[in-house]
Amino acid sequence: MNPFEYQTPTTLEQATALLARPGAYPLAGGTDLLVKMRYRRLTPTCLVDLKHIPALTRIVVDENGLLLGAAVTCADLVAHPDVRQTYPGLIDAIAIIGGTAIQNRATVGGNLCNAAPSADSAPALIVHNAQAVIAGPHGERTLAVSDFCVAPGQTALAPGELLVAIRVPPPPPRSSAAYLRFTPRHEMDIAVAGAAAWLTLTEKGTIADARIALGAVAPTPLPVTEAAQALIGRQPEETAFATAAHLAQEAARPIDDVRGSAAQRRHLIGVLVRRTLRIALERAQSAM
Amino acid sequence: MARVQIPSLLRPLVNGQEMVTAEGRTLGEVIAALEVAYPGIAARLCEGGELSPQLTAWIDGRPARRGLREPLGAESQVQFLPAMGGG
Amino acid sequence: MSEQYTVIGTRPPRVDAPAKVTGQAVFATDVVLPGMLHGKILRSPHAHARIRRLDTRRAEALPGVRAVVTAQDLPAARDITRRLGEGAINFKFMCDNTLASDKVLYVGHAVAAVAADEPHIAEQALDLIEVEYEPLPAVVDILQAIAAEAPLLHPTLHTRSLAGVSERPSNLAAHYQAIKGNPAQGFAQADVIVEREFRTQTVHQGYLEPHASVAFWGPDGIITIYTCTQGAFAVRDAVAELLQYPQAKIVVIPTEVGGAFGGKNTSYFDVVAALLSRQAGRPVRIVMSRAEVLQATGPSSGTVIRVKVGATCDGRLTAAQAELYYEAGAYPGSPVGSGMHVMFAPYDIPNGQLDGYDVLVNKPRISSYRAPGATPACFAAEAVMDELAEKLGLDPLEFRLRNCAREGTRNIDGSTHGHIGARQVIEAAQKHPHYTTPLEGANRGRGVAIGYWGNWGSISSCTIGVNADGTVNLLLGSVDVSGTRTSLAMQAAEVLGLPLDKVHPTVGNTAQVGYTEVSAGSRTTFATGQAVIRAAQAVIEQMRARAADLWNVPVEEVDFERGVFYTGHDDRQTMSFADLAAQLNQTGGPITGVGNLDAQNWGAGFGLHIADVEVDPETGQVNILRYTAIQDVGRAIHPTEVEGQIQGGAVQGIGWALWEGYRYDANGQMLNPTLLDYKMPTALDLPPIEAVLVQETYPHHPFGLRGVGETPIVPPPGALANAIYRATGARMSELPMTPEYILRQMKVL
Amino acid sequence: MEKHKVRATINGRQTEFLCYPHQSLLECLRDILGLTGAKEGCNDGNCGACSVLLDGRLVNSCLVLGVEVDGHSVTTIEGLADWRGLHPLQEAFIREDALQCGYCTPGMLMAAKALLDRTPNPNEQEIRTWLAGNLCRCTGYDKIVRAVHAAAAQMQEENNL
Repeated sequence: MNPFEYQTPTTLEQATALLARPGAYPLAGGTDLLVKMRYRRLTPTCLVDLKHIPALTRIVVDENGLLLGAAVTCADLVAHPDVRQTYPGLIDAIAIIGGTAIQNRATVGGNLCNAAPSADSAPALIVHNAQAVIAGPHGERTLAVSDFCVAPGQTALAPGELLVAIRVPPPPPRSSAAYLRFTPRHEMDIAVAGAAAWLTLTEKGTIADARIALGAVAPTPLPVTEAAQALIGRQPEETAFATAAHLAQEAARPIDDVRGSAAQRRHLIGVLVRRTLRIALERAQSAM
Repeated sequence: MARVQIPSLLRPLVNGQEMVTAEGRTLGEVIAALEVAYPGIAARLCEGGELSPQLTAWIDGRPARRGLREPLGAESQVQFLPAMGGG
Repeated sequence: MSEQYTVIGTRPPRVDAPAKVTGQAVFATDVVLPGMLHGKILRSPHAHARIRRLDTRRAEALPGVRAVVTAQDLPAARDITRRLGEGAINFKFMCDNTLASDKVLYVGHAVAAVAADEPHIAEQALDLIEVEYEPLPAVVDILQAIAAEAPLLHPTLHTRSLAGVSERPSNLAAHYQAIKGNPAQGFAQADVIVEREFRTQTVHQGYLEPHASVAFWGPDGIITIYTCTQGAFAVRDAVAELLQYPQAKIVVIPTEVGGAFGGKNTSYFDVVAALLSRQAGRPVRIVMSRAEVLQATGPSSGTVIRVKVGATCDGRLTAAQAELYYEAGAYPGSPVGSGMHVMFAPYDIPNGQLDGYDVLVNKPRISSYRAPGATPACFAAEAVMDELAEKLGLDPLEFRLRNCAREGTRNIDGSTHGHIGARQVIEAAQKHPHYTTPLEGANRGRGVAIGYWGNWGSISSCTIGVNADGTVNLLLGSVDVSGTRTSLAMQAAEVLGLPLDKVHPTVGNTAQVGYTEVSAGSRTTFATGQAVIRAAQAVIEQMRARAADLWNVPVEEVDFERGVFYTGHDDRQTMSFADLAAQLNQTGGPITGVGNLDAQNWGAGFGLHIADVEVDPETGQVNILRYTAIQDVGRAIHPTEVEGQIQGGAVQGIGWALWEGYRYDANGQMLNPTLLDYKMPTALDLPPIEAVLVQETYPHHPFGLRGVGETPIVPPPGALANAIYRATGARMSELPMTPEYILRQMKVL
Repeated sequence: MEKHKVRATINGRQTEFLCYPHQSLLECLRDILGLTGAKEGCNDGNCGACSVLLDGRLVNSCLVLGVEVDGHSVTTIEGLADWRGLHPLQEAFIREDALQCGYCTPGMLMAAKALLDRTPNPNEQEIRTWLAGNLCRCTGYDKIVRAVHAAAAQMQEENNL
């Protein structure tokens, strides 16, 4: 690994000032960043450790939903009883980012900022209508998580900007979500394909609202609006799910790489969308 | 006389025979005797004065360990198998 | 020797365990010498290229850099092929593989090395070495490599076989052939014939410990090397050959070995570390990264295997034929001979033909991996046997039993089986509750496969020294890669009539103990065990003489049993081992026993594995529900360690079957050189592995044991392929059987 | 580049050391502090051989910078046994023969300790899931899983006395 400078700001202002310097990179859990540096795909001259900034390590669950500091570890989020209770679809995704040791270091913010097409957190956050809270030299702004990743490894963050937190709205009644991915091994693996689904039911049990997002089948995590729209107003049953799964497959733009072929990925999207919809439905119904 | 089983790829050199006999108290002597009867055969079996490292000679059903110096009994059976290694 | 053993067959804690559970065990990467520098190796980014220019001056000028070496620093090697370690190698090729001279032949091929004060300085220095490459077309596919227009790795290398040397140079380094009976006639007699082609990928041993060496070339001319190896003498001999240096002046100290499985028979950079040390005048440590381990050490061959087998309606095999193409990597020497040997070894087949091909490709030179060459051959054979049994309407075990090899059966390759337990493992499987309990449920299937490995004997040395307190030191030439300090100390304790804790085993270095072959081929407990028995017997003989002296009786009158020396005719003439040991220094001085031998008559091993799987019909994911591995082990010296060998070997075979495989692009770049993408199984991917020991005393070892370590890696792909077929209706003909591959075979994709 | 001074509690002892920012916790433990029990197997978080506890939580020390542990506490394999003797997990690994080459063992033990600290009586699935980040190439995991079970049972028994 190439030598670099190490900074530990305690305020957002200090952090954004440091990050505005060329060659400066934010360090949260380090589980992606340090690997990239070791393989010299990244050669920062300065690492800005975010873990000393209180705003970045908070979890707040209240009537406004979930406010998740960008440097909160996956393990801390997964262990949070209120989050587990209210956002099981998010837990699905966050709990499988790496094994135990990775969970204890990796952060949800980092998973998003790494901007891998296969990032497990992204499809789940997208179907939750999550917003990214961004601080920069010119103040704070928010951006839908669905717009956060712009290309493999690239985010919408401008130089000097920093992901501070992720805001997840409170779920309306009779709603829930689920996330599933497919990996060849049972754990310690990267998604060949992933799918998140969100369902809100009417009092009568038909589908009032739906959202679907996919992972690892496009340059960025992919919301598939048409597939979700096709569910609205319908009975939540297999034919509807199959239609949505089919539309999701059509919307996917997978590639061949070492982890899977385009054909396999497209096929898996059909399977995963149907399966996540079933789980989301079961959860939403049990919330009725 | 040792009985030498001729590997299929060598048989053109010995008029297609599968089994030939040759005199010798060691593997080296048997190969030398074969060379007299079937010129060219020694060059296929040996390299640099040793049994080819790609081959293992099996004498009476067991791999030989002394190469060309391996002693043979009066009725020994000789075979040549590809060399093998363990992990 | 007594029939009832007191130590053999027990399950004591392994002697190396306390150091290993406390983090105190010293591996090569843990060795620190005063003033030690850090070495790093510059490796080729190209799969095939000519080195036009190599300039190290800028690296040498970097502050903190103490030494830089290239192929120029190695003496010219002899162009001869000799057996070294586990196989035959041409020294010129070995030299060229250590540091490339005019051409690089695979991505990761070593080109130069530096030693510096700090690892990051060494890394920076590598960047400053200027290499101008002329890229050449590369070939990584085994069949493309032997096509007429393929780029040649070695333009002067011709195909060698017993038919002579080929006219034109070729990537086909060797062709082997064996014919038994009349294959054409055998196939004509068959009622059913199955013919299939199989492909398997390059796989790695996957030991957790990357290769590491610390070398110091002292001012006295002594080269001391601490390294992780399966054989200190193999390393010493390789270094001596490459440097053309006296063997006695090279001391190789084998450290703990963090997994080897055949991959640490070969010396990769011990010489490089030594050369750097000579230049710097200080010790140099080189540790490989994981990417280097995967890309620059010897994996096991990818293969293409064509199989044809015929049988009659009553389930008798009539003929078998196979063509085996094995990757050698960049230099000749694949284990295709072993593949031919094991391919149909479990069966008695009257007619057959085997053709084996050793094929050069732009990949690292193949090294041994646990039963080298056997797993792909067994996979191909067992998938075809399963299909034949099915076509004949026979239970797969019954079919195997009907055609089972026995003592005296002649294999197709010409070898003849000695005392074997093929029948015993099949019968044990038939009776095992795993096989007698029906497997129920959708998408589930059960498969079986029988696998064989020939094992090995060879050269071993050890010394036993007796201490005044009645303890003994057992100095072993065999490196311990699998718990052999324990299994060898147990054999010494049994012979000496001592409890195990009185025997202290140590692995010796090359200056301390006699020449000993690599710990490979499942030979150590068998062969070195016999050296240990000899050494122990030599100790007893000398101690009997001392007792005879003390009692003033002829030595023939002194008996020894269960740790006690005695004469039959006087009750006072009895003395424990410890009591006599205490007298040694007063009765003529120390006693040591030496055991040196070249062990012959080793016993082969058969394993029969039963696998139950469930396959997700939508994703192709395989869940192993239950797994049983049955093996004839002769007598188990330490049954728990034997179980561990079987479980570990089976799981490596399972990894090979389902996940593992090198992936390359067309230019010869490895696409998965990390443990994220070279997928070895985790604890979560596996069920408990039940190891069943079929213990029938093997007649050619004093304690009746066979080698056990390699056989268990052989059957798993066959067993799993057959189970997946039963679960899905799709036949498997490729490894790894990834979810995607399974879906394709199921025609879901 | 300048070295940083790091103050941390290592295996219960207040410790100070100097390191470069680019040195991982694993390098600091092994090369600076002489604690070579944690091993490098992959250096990218995929094998678990470098597992240690950071403030009681399991981490891959190859993916933590030495400078990041300033003010924190680190437990390595060298800190697992105490003056009373081996930890029950260490004893169980010896008794159940849950190791062969021993290279993964320190990491495996630290992972198992983190599990039992949190889940004193895990079932087989929990053990296998928790240990999935720690590769072992020798044992097939069978005896490791048994050893963790056995240690858990022994610790439960001792707690009930």
